Amino acid sequence: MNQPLLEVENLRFRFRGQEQDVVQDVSFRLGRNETLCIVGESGCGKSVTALALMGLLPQDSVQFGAGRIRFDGETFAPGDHDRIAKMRGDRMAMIFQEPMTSLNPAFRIGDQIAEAVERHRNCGHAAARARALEMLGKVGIPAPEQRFDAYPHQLSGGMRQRVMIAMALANDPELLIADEPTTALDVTVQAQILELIAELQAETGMGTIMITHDLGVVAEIATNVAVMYAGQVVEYGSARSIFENPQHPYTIGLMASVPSLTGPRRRLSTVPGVVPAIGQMPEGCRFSSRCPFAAPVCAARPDLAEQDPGHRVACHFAPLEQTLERSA
Amino acid sequence: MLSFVARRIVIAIPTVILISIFVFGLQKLLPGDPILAMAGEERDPETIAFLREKYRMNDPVWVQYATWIKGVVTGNLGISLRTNQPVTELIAQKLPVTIQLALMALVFALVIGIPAGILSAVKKGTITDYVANVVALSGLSIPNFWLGIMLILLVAVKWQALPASGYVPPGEDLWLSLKTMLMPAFVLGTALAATLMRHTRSAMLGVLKSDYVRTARAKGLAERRVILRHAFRNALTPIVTLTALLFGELIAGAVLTEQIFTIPGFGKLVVDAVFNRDYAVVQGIVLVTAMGFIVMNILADAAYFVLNPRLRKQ
Amino acid sequence: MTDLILKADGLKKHFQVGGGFMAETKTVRAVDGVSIEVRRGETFAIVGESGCGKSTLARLLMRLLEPTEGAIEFDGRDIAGIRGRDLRELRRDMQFVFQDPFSSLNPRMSVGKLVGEPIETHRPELSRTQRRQEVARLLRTVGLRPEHADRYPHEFSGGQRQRIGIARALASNPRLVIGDEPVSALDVSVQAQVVNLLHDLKSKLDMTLVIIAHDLAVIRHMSDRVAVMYLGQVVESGPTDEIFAAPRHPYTLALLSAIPEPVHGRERTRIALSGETPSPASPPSGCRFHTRCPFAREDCATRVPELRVAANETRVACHYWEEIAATRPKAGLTPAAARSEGAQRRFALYEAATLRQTDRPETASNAGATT
Amino acid sequence: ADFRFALESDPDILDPDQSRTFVGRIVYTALCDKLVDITPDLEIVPQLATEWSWNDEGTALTMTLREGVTFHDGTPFDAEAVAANIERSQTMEESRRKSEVASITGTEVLGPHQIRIDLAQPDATLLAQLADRAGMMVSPTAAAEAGADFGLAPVCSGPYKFEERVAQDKIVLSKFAEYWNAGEFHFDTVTYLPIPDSTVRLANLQSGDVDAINRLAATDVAQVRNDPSLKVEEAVSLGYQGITFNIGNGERGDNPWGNDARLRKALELAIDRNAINQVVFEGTAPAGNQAFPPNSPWYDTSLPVPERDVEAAKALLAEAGYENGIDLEVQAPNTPVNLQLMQVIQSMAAEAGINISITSKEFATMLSDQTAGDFTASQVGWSGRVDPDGNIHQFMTTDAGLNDAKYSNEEVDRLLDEARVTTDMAARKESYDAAAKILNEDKPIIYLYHETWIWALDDAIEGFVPYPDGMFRLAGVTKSE
Amino acid sequence: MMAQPATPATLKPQLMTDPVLQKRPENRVWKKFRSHRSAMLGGLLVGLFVLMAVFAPILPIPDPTATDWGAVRQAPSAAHWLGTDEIGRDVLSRLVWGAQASLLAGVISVGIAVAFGVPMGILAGYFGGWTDGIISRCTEALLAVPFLILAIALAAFLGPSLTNAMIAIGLSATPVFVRLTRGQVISVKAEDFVEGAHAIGLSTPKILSRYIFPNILPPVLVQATLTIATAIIAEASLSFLGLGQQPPAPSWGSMLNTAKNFLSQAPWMAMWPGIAIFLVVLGFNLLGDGLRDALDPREH
Ligand SMILES: Nc1ncnc2c1ncn2[C@@H]1O[C@H](COP(=O)(O)OP(=O)(O)OP(=O)(O)O)[C@@H](O)[C@H]1O
Ligand SMILES: Nc1ncnc2c1ncn2[C@@H]1O[C@H](COP(=O)(O)OP(=O)(O)OP(=O)(O)O)[C@@H](O)[C@H]1O
Ligand SMILES: [Mg+2]
Ligand SMILES: [Mg+2]
Ligand code: NI
Repeated sequence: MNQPLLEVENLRFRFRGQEQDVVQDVSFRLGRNETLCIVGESGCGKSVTALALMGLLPQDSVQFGAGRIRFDGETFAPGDHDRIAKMRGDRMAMIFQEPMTSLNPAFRIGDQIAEAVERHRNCGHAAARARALEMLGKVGIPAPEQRFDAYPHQLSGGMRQRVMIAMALANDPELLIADEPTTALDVTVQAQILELIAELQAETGMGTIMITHDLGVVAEIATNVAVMYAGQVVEYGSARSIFENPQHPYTIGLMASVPSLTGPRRRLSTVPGVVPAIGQMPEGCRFSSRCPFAAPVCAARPDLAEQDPGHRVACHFAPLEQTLERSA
Repeated sequence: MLSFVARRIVIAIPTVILISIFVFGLQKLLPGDPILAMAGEERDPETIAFLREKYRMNDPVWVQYATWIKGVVTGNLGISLRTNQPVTELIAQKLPVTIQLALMALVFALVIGIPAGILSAVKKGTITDYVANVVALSGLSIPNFWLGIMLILLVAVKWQALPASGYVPPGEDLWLSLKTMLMPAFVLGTALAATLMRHTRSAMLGVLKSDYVRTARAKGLAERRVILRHAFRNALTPIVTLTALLFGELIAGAVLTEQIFTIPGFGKLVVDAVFNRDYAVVQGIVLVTAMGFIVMNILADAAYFVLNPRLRKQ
Repeated sequence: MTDLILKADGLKKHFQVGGGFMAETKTVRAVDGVSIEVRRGETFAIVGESGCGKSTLARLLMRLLEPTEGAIEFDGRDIAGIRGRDLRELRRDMQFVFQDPFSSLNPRMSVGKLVGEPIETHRPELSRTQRRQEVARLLRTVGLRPEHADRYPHEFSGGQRQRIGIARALASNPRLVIGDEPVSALDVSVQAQVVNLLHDLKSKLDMTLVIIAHDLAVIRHMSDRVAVMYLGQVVESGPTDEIFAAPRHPYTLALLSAIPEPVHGRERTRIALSGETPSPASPPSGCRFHTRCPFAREDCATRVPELRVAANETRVACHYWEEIAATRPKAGLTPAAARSEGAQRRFALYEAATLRQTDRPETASNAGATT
Repeated sequence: ADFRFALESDPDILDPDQSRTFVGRIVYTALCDKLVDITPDLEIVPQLATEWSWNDEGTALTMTLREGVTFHDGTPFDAEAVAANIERSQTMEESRRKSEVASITGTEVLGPHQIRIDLAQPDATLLAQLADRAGMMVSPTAAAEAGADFGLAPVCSGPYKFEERVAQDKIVLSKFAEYWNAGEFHFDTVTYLPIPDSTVRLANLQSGDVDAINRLAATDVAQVRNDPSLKVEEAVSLGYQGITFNIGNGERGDNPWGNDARLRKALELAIDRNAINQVVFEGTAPAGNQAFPPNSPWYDTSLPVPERDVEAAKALLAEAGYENGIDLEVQAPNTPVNLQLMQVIQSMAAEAGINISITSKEFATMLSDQTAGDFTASQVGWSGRVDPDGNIHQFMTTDAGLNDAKYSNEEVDRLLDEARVTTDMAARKESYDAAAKILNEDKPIIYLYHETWIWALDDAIEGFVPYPDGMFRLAGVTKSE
Repeated sequence: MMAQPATPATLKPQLMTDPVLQKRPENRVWKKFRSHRSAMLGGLLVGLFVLMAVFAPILPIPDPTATDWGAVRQAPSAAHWLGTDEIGRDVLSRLVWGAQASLLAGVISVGIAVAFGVPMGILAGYFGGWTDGIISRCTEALLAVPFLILAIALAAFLGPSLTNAMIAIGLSATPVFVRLTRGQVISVKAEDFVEGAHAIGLSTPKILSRYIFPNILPPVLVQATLTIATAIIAEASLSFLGLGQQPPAPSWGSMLNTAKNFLSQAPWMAMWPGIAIFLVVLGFNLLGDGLRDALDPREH
């Protein structure tokens, strides 16, 4: 398939009252049946990017810049919430980070799923219910008939996350955005959920954007990876090339921070410092305030330039080892 | 369920006893002698002595209390010093009146307070929000009597649209009964609506920030449905608790409203009884009010359980 | 004096839940007969599935909860039943780091007050100025700056908040610190900072650490010995290296096999667990894991396995671990595929550069925090 | 047709022998006939007794009773019934009428419709008492049956019989067809509605919910007069309003105000009664300085209402040793009108150097404080009685029941006692005038004004005659459609 | 970035360079409060009335008790801006002088209710069990007793004065605060940071005062600002029972109460005190909202 499912070009926006963009010129593309993983430090703008795609940012407190979203051939302005809302829950769906609080505690889970079906399929209540039951079965909830009438508090975290997935996938969306769907869960449950998403993806051919900070998860499921730092995509490429040939100092720092399960135990290397607040971001390369290789040239913003085919990096020094050794 | 109610009632017994002792004691401390008020203009000493004896005013307080309690247990609350009517009869007469007033007022309070609260929460910081707040607060600071008399002068006297005051039992003429009660209920309701509105607003503000509201939006639901079904449903729990708390204000407000609109309800009964030092009546009313509080609390708890599935059986 | 600093014996905590409007009360057996021993100066880890009772156990050890049954000895002294002043005294020697850096700090207190509070309580002899100096020293110790004392928790990032929590725990000069998932809420780069910090503090201040986590890589990195819990009970315990190299209990096996590794394209054999964790209110009979165990046999449903010695210091609560180990290829982890050669050089450069940078402690956290 | 009449408060028990409220008496005018009645000029006229005569000593009153009268329960009205009624008033333990009929020593039934009432000594007030609650005849059968609970369902012989009562809501009476004078009463039912707030009471009249209201506020008179659909009727009351001083009631009686009549006089001189009438009562409440209103035959014209004289008041204060002013605490009932009145007086007195502080008290507290002597001065009133004795004897004689000032003067005692037993009108007037002069000097009370009963009626109501006793008599009242 | 107030740069040079330190905690609350538009409006309103109450004696207005028989119940005019009352006193000057009694009645009685109710609620909510039982039962008892009885009894025992009226009003408003606080404490005490305080070994009084109290404040603040209205109006009914401001001293409540009888002849008598009460209540509510936001370090 030539035409990608989703193309995001230069998405940028800021919250009202702030002097700098929270998300700056974010671009990526996603094909059907592909999984794009977005990684990056906490607060770097992963979730707001996802929310912007879904048109779920509070309309009155966000200012959108230029930029375009093209979904299945149709082009949208990012602030066009009304048009996006028409597809929300139907053609694009989202799973949130917090399974514990994302379900309405006052309603039965089955009804919460059926509600979404009824809304978008113009079908009767009975049909919606049947679809909800089917979805509950699909996401591996045992005895869905019984669980249909359960309230969220009666389910464990893993089950709740499955309900969220069932709800998101009930209308066979073409695009699924999953915002850290397994962070709150332990490894065994996490494994189950990832497998489930992969299965469903294989079945329907939807495109998936997965936000996570667990590089292990990324390695397992990603087709492409976008590494974000402070609202910018600093590195973008296929999962393979990102893991085998990371270029950006931040990506390297991130990967180096992961404790290893094998080999000798060494002191973990870190990315020193913290992300500056919006409004205090350095001009140019936003990572420069923490980058061990920062140089005066970093005051100019580096392009997200293609390093290898399909692998783009926003760093003046890429490839790092060659540039540094040359200058040394 | 039954055991729950039973338990609540057992807890309620000491409360009622405490309240009755408290009120009994308090009455004894009140200035003013009921017998003197009863003796009439001539104040014949013989009559006074007789009445004191008849109403056992010469017994020690605790004996009086014991006598009273004995009566209560057998369903006898004594007789009114003023009209000789049995207190139970008076209460049976007045209670439905005040209940009707309170219920209708509650309807007004809910119908005004909750939508206003929702609206101002949803439109926080906008003109709508300010207007809703100003209206609510004026409802709170306009005294009942002023609003009441103004309404009477306008609606009853000028437009002749509703009766000026009084009471018609619903059994007699339901439509007229509702019509007569409309103004008082509105007056009583507005003050409550203000409180309700402010609390609804803050509950809604909290709920609107929650994750599940975002989920509802992500499902592509219409905004109306998101707010009314998903958000409001969850804000309801604190509102219900508050409504139970408002019961006290309702009773206090009913006293004033009944005075203005000359409604022969509990409030008027208690005011007259207090001013006449008609202790048996006061005591009876307090007893019933206390039970009212307890019932309200039980109802609120029950509603709480109904509204909040988390508290139901696992 | 023994070399044991903390010892729990047959610890149980049962919660009564329900009993509301229509429900009858039920007993949740959150911790159901746990015995552990923590040695002076070591790092002891507790792992297990969500809801298996790790936090409850930690709270019991801290005496934030009173045990239903069982004994706890701290430094040879029984602390299971102490209350009031004795309990407050105990808090000086034993401290706690909470899982959630967002909810465990009072949002209305400044960092200075938060950190100063334990000093005020346990070292009342210090004057105001001395206290302020002490707060400054602690903040510096955890990589924050003294000026941060005037700010409020919400103005810090998760990692910084976790540091505040740690500074607070260190303020009374404790000998034992219990961390309830102290790094789970953090992203990897911040997690690394905190893990390093704890490690440094431990050696510098001569402390014992008890760490709860569900990230096994972190556990492996930090701990000397580990206990694996399932449904309120310890199913396996022993030296960390030994357990990671040769897991014996089927649950440990499943756990280790589920770890996703940050290496692309690796094929693995996962031991998938079916079904849900049973409710601790009605745990399965016999071996509690039998409902989900891929190796379960009939008598597992009836016979309760004892925690028995498997090798050296390792203990396992499974009837059939020997057979399972025999039939399975060693579940140890194979080394990862190598990064490209250029990437390896980049990593080396990066490490060298950051090491230079962290030599200057001031810069560790200099940039302004998010607000 | 139904006649709806709004009262200012709910009557107490509806038993003529037990009741004590003013509004209760209004209900009785329709419910219970009395032996005798009064005219608007306070003449005693027949009601159930058609004729009466005194013996020469004035110790026996022989009455001829109306024939063909029955009580609402069918019990015939006769001499036996009168005897039973007098006995009930005298002996029932709950009776509040004892002092009113205390002079009666016995009765003698002379025939089915003739009875003699015997007295130990002459009692000039007796007939007037029989024109009020003491003379109301209740059915002896019903009374015997109900005992003290008679008031829950009273049975009398008036033009209307008791139908139902909802406490604080309404009292409904319906026409008694066998009434001896039924033709004069034109309504099928009469409903009394207690509406305490005067504005609301008026609003009910304006909206047509009631036909007439009692006690229109003076400030509303002008408005009602301007309303073509309403009308106002007035009558100066028999009672008075004033400020009573604690002369000798307990410790607090021993104070400058209680001890020195000059101070009390000074206060009186500082007050401008006519201004009060204008400011507070819109000219409806005539000024007064005696127990009887100036239009009463008992009023002593030689003691006219004094003019305000601040200088004289100051002089009197100085004479009493308070040239720099003096404080006075006055308690007043907590009604708006009373407080308004007291504030006006407060401001008047201030000009003379009398610094009044007002304590408003609710009625029951005030009553007991007053009885107990826990006051310096008290703003009180009296609704008034037909016989002059009722306005003065029980307030001014030593040990009298309502003498809260504990004022005591042998000469006054003698004069007032004498007036009681004198049947000669001129001789009585002499006694009262003499007493009035002494009281004017001693001033245990400063009489201020006489209230006027004000009724507002729907324009359709015809034939109402205002009486100074404040009752609303329904005889001859009609409603044009 | 706005220009900072000029701190001598030589004194602590590093302070100027560090953005962290440019926020002084002392003025943080005040600064946030100041930037809160509606809170400032509220503060302004309340401040205006407070000034009015304080400076009543020196304002160029007539004596509030001076009567004028010739000018009874006159409509607003040049001589009497807000008209005159039922005995010819200037309504404007009574309004100004009445501010004192009414503000005191509102603020102090709510203060009393908060001062009793909140600690009681904290104890009941925090300790539960018997403490809760006793406090809750007493609260219910107090709620069931008619306000009138309480007021008359207090009037008799404490004697008639404005202070005692405030006590009576405060006492009768207490139960609501007890309940509100109790409910709030029950949820706050389950928060992690309270457990954290235990873990540190803090004593109970410190936990109550530093951890529980500041976190239950917002709803209490809302309720308190709402109760002020009720209290101001309640003062009037008490003055009629002999408690509270005694005539001729003015208070808004008693002005309203008197005006009740002249609603059709002199509507302005009720209008002005009504407006004054509304503005004060509005002011306090806005102030309360602002204060709540300002005291919460998380709010912007
Ligand atoms: N409604 C909002 N108003 C103002 N700032 C906001 C708002 N929502 C998010 N932000 C800010 O935008 C930035 C990006 O937030 P975002 O939630 O996207 O981070 P994230 O990458 O998802 O982090 P995490 O891994 O912690 O979920 C943060 O600095 C956050 O404080
Ligand atoms: N106060 C309590 N009352 C009732 N049940 C409780 C209570 N605290 C914990 N539990 C229950 O005890 C069990 C163990 O809980 P605990 O918090 O110790 O698990 P955990 O291992 O820390 O899980 P996680 O990894 O999710 O933090 C859970 O089922 C929990 O629901
Ligand atoms: Mg996020
Ligand atoms: Mg836990
Ligand atoms: Ni900020």
